[in-house]
Amino acid sequence: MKRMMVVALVVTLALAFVFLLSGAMLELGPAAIDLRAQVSAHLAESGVSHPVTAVLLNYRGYDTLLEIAVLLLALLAILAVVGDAPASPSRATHPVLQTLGRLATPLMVVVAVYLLWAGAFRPGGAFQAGAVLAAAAVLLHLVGLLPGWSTPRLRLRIGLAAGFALFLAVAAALLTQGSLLQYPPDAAGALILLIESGLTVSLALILAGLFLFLAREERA
Amino acid sequence: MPINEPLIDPLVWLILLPLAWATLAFVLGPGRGAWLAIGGLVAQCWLAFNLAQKVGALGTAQVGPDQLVGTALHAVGGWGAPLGIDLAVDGLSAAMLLLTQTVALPLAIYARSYFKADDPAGTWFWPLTGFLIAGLNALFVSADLFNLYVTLELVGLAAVGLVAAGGGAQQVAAALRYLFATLVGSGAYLLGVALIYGVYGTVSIATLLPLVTDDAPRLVWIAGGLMVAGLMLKTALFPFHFWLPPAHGGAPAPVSALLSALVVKASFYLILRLWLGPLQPLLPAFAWLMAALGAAAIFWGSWQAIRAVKLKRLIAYSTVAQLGYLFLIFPLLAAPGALQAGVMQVFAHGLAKAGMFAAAGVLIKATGQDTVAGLAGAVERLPVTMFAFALSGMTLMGLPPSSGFLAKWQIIEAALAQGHWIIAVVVLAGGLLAAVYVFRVLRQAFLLKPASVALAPVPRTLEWSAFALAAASVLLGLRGVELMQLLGAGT
Amino acid sequence: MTLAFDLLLALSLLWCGWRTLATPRLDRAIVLFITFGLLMTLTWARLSAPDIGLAEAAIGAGLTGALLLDAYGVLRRRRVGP
Amino acid sequence: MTTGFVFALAGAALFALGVAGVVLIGHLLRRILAFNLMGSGACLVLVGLAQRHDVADPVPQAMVLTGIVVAVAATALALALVRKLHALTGQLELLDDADK
Repeated sequence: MKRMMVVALVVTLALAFVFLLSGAMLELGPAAIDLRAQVSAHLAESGVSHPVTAVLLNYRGYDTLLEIAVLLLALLAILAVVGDAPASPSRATHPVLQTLGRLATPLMVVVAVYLLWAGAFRPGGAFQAGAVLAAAAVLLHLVGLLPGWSTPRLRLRIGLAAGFALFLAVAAALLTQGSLLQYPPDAAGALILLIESGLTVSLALILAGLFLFLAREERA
Repeated sequence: MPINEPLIDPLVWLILLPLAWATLAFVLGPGRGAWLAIGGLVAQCWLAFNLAQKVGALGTAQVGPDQLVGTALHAVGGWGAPLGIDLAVDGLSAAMLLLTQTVALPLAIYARSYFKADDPAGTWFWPLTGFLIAGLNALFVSADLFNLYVTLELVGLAAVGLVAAGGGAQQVAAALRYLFATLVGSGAYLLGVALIYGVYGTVSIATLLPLVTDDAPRLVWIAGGLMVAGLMLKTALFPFHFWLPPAHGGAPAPVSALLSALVVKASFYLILRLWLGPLQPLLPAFAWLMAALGAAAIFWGSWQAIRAVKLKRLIAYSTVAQLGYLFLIFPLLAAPGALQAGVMQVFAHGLAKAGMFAAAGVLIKATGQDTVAGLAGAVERLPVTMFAFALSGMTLMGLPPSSGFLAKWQIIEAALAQGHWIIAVVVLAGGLLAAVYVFRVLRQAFLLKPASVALAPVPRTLEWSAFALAAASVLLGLRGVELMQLLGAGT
Repeated sequence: MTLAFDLLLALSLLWCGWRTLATPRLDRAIVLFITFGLLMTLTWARLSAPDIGLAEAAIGAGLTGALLLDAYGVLRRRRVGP
Repeated sequence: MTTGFVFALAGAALFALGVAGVVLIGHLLRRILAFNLMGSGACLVLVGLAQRHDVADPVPQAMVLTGIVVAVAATALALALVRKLHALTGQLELLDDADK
């Protein structure tokens, strides 16, 4: 009975909220500031020609820096939670699946490299490339070709942290230009590609790690 | 206005340094990085003092609605708002940065002795703490609503990871409760930011300031409500406090201390920042609601602390109560002195609660149990620790000359000056209730006969770092003027 | 015409979200959630945001879906016993 | 009614659905799903409302990319905690915590 009352109350509140919010949205005029004009006005100095990449890695690159920190941190928190369990062995699956996995992996690596390279001038970039690489790793794990990961050794830890460390180092080094992450316009393109390449590797490892560190948890 | 050479700008390095040592500590491996962290924190303390001096010397560090943002600016990427992200430091942020570094350093020294080499809770403590402190520092200096969302997530996930690390079932359950609370809180904040961007086309605080007026569209009111409600959930303001006692009471002592002293203050700071900044024309309508919830928090938290069986649960409920005082200042903010009182309370509670949790950690390590009853006669065998506990308690009760006294006295003064005697009554009653739960512990430790169980030996470092924090909370009461000046009092 | 498609897509999103929470079986809920992620990808394409669409497909639907299915598998195996 | 607007409205409804789910549902895995719906709703509002005149705006799009990555990080951490809780206690719901 009490439960029903709570459900009814929450549902009523949620509906009221949606109506209120929708009503308020409908009476909205044009925005006071239009950032689109500014984004395109400075696109030539940003080092890339795709506006989303320019926002992500140049204009608001600081957000992205902290976001990679969030991702690395989440992986750390998972390691702290899961503790010291041994890695799970990879389970053998059907040979056809394994062959498919072997064939798909190089294809996915090619796609990832394309996405990374394309990010400068069209949709794509480090996140999408890293995610595709991570998906390849998860696939290899699922068909039994890649075991789950146990407590990361030094090499893996370096790989996980390298992208973020590189980004941080570039951001700090650019203080010489006047402020944090202030790319000199003529070097911006190269620096962004450098950061994105580092990020692709580390993002792939971190995203795969989110899966592979969990996969080991007492499955044996 | 930029006040520093960019290369040595303390404002930027307060963010970069902890990120760097956190990453390095992770690469070094499980359980490593303690000295790295302590070294980094020493440098950060120096940077924070340096920054506070510079901000204070600027003289324009007045915290008023018009000058809130823009005392010391750093345009990340060189773009400047609204295209880029601005970092800004005024007296309020400088004070929060100072508190964060000065609480974190003794706690780091404490934690180094607290976690034994094979303690699973300590495996990734150092990198997690580094990211936590970087998140806090980034939050205190950010002048961009979306960037603040990212820093909130950084702080929230780091805190959850620290609570859960290596723990048993209760700790994991507490961490989950905390995780859902913090995620819903930041989700509501994010929706608020989305609406603000929809209405104005910018998320920069400085750009928003002149745009938001009393006749703002209804959507802005909803956005403000969502952001503040989400942050209230993260600050554990009554009745959103349900997640705090298990999380703060169940985590290892150094983690509890960090969470109670700093993490809940971060979301309170952000409410204050919005209240004094872009949402200023809207929020005063809710000032008395905030104060009423604050008063309820004081009574409910204190009552639960008086009834608590476990020692750390008692201290965690005391945090719920002490956070209530912070919300009493909202109806008073129109007059000078109220903001100063609130920040003084943030400092008083931050230092005292860090000291108290640290002392509790020593007591639990020594007696092997986390109950108030188990402290019988503890003063004979752990005098320094019990003295630290008593000093912290003094600040929480608000006895002179502690900083807690100064804070509560200032709240009462501001309340009476505006004729709101009811707030003064709440503050006085809260002090009496705090006295009840503090003396409950002290009576056990000072008056009862010691139990005949043997005490485990405890490293001296633990006792003395707890003592340093507790003593600082009292001594700050004597040096409160400098802090007030930093906040622009009397200008 | 496009408005009709948008409305249909929006309603499918809501229906899929609702079923994710309300359907009694957990495995169905997870499959519905992955479907929801794919519908989101379509939505981002409609909002001329192909970058988000790519990320949503790979991360939102793909990785999150894999994580959820893996967790579901482990929980079920534990309940049934080894 | 523009495309941006339709999805902004849908986002608002999804957000409310997600919050109601997190509040009402006890099963932890389901709660994680509800949290994800909530996050998707907020992202839709961010992009949809900014593009209510159907002109693409790269700034909120970049913000949503950040939001998606944060959401997956939080989801993975939540799943790790749920699995740990289940391994330790066999529970998939949070019981009332007691001060014992």
